[in-house]
Amino acid sequence: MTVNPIRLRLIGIYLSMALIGAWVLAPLLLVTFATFTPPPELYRWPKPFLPSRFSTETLAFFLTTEGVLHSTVTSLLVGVLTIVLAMAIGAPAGYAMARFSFWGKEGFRLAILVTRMFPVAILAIPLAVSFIRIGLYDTPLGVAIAHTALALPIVILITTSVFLGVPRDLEEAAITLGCSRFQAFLKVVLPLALPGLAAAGMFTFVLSWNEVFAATILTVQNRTLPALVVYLLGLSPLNFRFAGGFFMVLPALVVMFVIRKYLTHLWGITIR
Amino acid sequence: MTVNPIRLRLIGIYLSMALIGAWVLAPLLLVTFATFTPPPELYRWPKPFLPSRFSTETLAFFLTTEGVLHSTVTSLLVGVLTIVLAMAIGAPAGYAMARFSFWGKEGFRLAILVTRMFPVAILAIPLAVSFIRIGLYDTPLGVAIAHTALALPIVILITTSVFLGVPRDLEEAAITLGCSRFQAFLKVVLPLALPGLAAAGMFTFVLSWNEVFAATILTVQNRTLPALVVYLLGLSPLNFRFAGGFFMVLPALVVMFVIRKYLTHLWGITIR
Amino acid sequence: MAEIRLQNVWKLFGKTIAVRDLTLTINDGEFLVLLGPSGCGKTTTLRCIAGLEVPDRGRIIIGNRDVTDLPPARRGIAMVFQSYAVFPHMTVFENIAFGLRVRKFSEAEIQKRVREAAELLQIEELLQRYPAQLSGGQRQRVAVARAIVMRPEVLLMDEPLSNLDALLRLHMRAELKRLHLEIKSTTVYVTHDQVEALSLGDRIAVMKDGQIIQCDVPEKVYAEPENMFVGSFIGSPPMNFLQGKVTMADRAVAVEMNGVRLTLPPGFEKLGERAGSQIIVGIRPENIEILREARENAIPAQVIVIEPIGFQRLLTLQALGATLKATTQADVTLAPGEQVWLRFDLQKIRMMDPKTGKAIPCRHPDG
Amino acid sequence: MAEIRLQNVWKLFGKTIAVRDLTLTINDGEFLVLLGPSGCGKTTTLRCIAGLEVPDRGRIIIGNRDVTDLPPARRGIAMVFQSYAVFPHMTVFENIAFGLRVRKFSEAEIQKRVREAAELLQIEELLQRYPAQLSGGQRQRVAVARAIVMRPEVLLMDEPLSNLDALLRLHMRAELKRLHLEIKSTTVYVTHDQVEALSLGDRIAVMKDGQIIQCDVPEKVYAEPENMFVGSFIGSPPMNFLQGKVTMADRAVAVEMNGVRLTLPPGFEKLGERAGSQIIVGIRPENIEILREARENAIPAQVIVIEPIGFQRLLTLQALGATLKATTQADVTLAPGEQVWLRFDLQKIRMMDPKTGKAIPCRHPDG
Repeated sequence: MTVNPIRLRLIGIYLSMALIGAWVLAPLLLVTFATFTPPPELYRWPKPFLPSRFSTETLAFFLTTEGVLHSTVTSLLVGVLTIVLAMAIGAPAGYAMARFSFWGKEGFRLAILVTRMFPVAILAIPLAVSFIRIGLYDTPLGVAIAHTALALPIVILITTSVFLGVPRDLEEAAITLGCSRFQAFLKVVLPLALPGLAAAGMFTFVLSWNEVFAATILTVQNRTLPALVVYLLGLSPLNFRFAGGFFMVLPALVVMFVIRKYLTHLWGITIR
Repeated sequence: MTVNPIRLRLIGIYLSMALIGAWVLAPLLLVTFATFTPPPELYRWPKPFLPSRFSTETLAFFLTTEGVLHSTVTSLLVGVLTIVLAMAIGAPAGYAMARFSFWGKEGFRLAILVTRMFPVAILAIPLAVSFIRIGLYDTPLGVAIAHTALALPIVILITTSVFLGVPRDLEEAAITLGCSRFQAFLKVVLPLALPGLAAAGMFTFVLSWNEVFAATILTVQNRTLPALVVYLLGLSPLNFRFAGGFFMVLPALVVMFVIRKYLTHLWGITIR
Repeated sequence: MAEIRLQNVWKLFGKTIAVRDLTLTINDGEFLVLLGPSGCGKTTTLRCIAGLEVPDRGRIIIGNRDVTDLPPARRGIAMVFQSYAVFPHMTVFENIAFGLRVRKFSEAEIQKRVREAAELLQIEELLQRYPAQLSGGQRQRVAVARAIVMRPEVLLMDEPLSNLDALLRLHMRAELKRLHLEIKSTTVYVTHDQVEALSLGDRIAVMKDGQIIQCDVPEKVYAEPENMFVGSFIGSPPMNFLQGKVTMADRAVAVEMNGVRLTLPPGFEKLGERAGSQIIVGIRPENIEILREARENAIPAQVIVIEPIGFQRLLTLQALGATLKATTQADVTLAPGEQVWLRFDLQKIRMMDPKTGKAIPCRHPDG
Repeated sequence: MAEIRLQNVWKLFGKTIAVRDLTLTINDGEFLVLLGPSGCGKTTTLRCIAGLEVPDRGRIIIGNRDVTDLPPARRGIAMVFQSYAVFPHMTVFENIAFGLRVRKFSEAEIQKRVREAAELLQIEELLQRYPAQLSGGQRQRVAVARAIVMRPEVLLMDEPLSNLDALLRLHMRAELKRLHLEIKSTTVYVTHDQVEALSLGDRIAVMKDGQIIQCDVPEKVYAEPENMFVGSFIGSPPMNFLQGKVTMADRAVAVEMNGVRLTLPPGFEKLGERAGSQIIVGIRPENIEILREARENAIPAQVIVIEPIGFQRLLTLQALGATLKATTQADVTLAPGEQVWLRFDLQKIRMMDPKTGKAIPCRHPDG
């Protein structure tokens, strides 16, 4: 028998997967390894790929740097506020998009999608000006509002699909069985939408945690962690940068682990 | 007859739409109005919402600032390179994801989705280090490579769904009618996927055009436009900032207008 | 008392008229089937009765109460959905008990009623399972149990069998019919499947374009369709329709079709009034007899296709310049291309007006 | 020459066995139907013949050429897909011409062949339209035209009618049968609809779990199912199955069912060998006669449900501790709950082994 063309195809697929994987994951591995490399080794040339021993010196140095703990707390606070704001506005909007048909729905969809294309940088500038005026400048709430604006399109997108994933029939069945619309939502829609909504919330948190630009522009004293890291970037030694990078990736990794069951759900929603 | 509850619901929906629209679109309008406001008016207090007359002074000032034209060209170049790279890698990957089943596909999906959660800032740092070593630092290609890494997950996501949108049956029908797999792709799949692929390409361009962080870190002389704007931000007068912001939003607006027909397609794909 | 009355009900979606001035009375305890092709407004009509849609005009009265502006919860209805709509996050027991709990029945009453309903649908041993562990047919039973446990005055069913496979559908059809004899709720049943409608309905309301074309007992709807649409929608294969012209010869009424004259038996005298005008003759495939040789009043035809379908054969014939379907027993041996003669059972033909498509009353009621 | 031979074909998807050691010869010019429930491997078998799937083991021979390792393009096949798979970005003409263009036919030949095929399927006036402007039935015709324009030795069809509505399905079924008489390609047709299979097939191969259970002409498959699965899958309503025990009384073979003795006519002597063992009696609903009073060899039964379906009635009966279905003419008047007696047409009953479910050869071939 000749060489199986399907085998050949599979080999091709795996090779390309490896390449693409490397393309997107290599920097992550580099940062992780560098973080746990003893500092002197980092400056050696050529730098060994794997550290000679596992060291937390770099991480410890980073964590004890002045301002890091404060900005971590700020970042957490901003993240939580962003989740609250984004879900409070985004989830009802998603529900409306999923359930009701109304004039201008298509246009609204377009507007939402399009705003995702605008540069953060630009939106942040007028915000800063307004925030100074109304006293939200340099506060966690101010940053959270900016982050909510950034996250809202994707939150509406995800919650729309989460609610679309709960068949309308179930809601109507509850209503014919004696529920009001609100009861039907509480007893049937919410329990079924919860995992998806939780995933959306986590996604929002990670987005906020990692957002650098708006956070940099809108804060001076109360910097979020990434803003601080970027601010200190030019001033600090190489090991600080790597540890900072690792520390910032950490929540994404944790969240990914927690919601890995729903990530496919997110994807499934996104492309079905 | 009592007040129609459906009417009431509609009013609620429109009110919230207006609110959300304001939330995401207000900064855009602010920037646009400010750009066409005569400079002196910008510093007046309280600033009128609408400019007293339509003025291009601010925009002219921006365009004649040193470096702006050069960095615009650089941005365009980077954007085109990013499209080429991202489509060259992402489209085949999307095709494979849409058509073939292979071991590890789910894991690959997860990996792609997860990388979207990592902060750009962090990925840019090790890249800068490597680029200096291999001579890609401060070149458009270097920035394009970074932008490709950023765009790849979303490009794979979109192209996967674009190819999923072309029924497998059509390809198989072409094959049973005498085509090779490659002929079937050229004659049937590609013509049908083209609008979606074009939309993905435009999306990639806008993403690259607006990306600030990696561009700032990876360039010194050959800054892209947003990198330049951000660099000059602290040093420049208010009207420069607004004009810069407007200029950067422009391509997104143009692209949105061009592919508006396919944006719903993108959305449709994304949430169906 | 749970008679349902729809009075001049209109329902529009945007510019599409889903239900057009529909008036219908469904008797207490009756099993009424709304039958029609997709998009004919049958489901919208059902949803208006349920209260899931509010009609734009017209009133809906259930058991002497005007419910037009009442929410579903206050209409005394229960509904079975096409998708079953069982709640995936609840056990079968909790699914069935859902409506009772919302209405705050006592725990003892809930236990009693759920078990009764489960027994009636033979799902007692599934009560602790989750829907994901059930087959399609079992989910269907849960959906029905969840509706009847409410002891509704009105039971609404929206194509409840359409997601089941052929064998199960046949089985559940008989089950639903038996169930209706036991619970006696006024039932409105929506389907696009004419066999289901014929089998289940006390009466069938055939719908098209948001209107009811004919509403009668199954036998009448089948044998005496009000117009060509009903004749061609009901029956598989549907009624054959042939172009002809009414003629009078020797005081007997006849129809001339493509040069062949068919003399009508006594009883068709009234048709004589239309002598000279065009007419359409409708005849069901089982009322055509296949003959091997020419006879009086038999129509020459050619066999085109022979399809054995179980104990019968379905013939496609070319006759009178048209294509006809006829059914015969499987033991008749025929070959494609063969010349045969057709004898129509003239007691069972149906005359239609070619312009309006409506049936022409041309025989004495006892004819 | 385009006989198709499948020799010990296996196809696995992961750990699921889709086709299990399947051997089948399809004669030149034959219309063979692969019939079975979803997931029985019928579509996979078709796709193996097409070359869209490569079997894991076994050979596929088309007209004496071993095509197992050849791509679809070199197998001399054409296929009609369930979804029709017409190319939306091409006109009907270009769709039909697609295969000819790929094979580099001359423009004149393309024009000629496309028009011929379009004529055969009565879509000449649609040639310049795009698929989006066509109805489902028209798209279906385009798909068939696109296949037959290739004049394939083998025509493969994967549930081509399943997306059409009932009326159109009935019509296209006869069309496909007529078409096959004209083009005479060896045809393999996949369906899950038993009526379609009975109607279309020269032979029907009934599949289950990746294997062929029975392959025979429609009349045989219907009247003499090889096992209980075939009997219950084919026919609507399906064959009834009753538990019984073989007994000998006065040298006559009888079956005792739930205390009622059914004496078998001459011809069943061979069954006597099994005296004392359990047996299953299969009888089709149309072979049960309903009697108003007790007679010899008639079985007492109670009417449970009566469903009028056109010119027939379908009865659900309780008899011998089991539920039976029987069909009668519509003019018999019966009421639910009524006591009746059933007389089986004993020439048409079928004996099955309760353990294996397989038919027992118990009569002389001429019995």
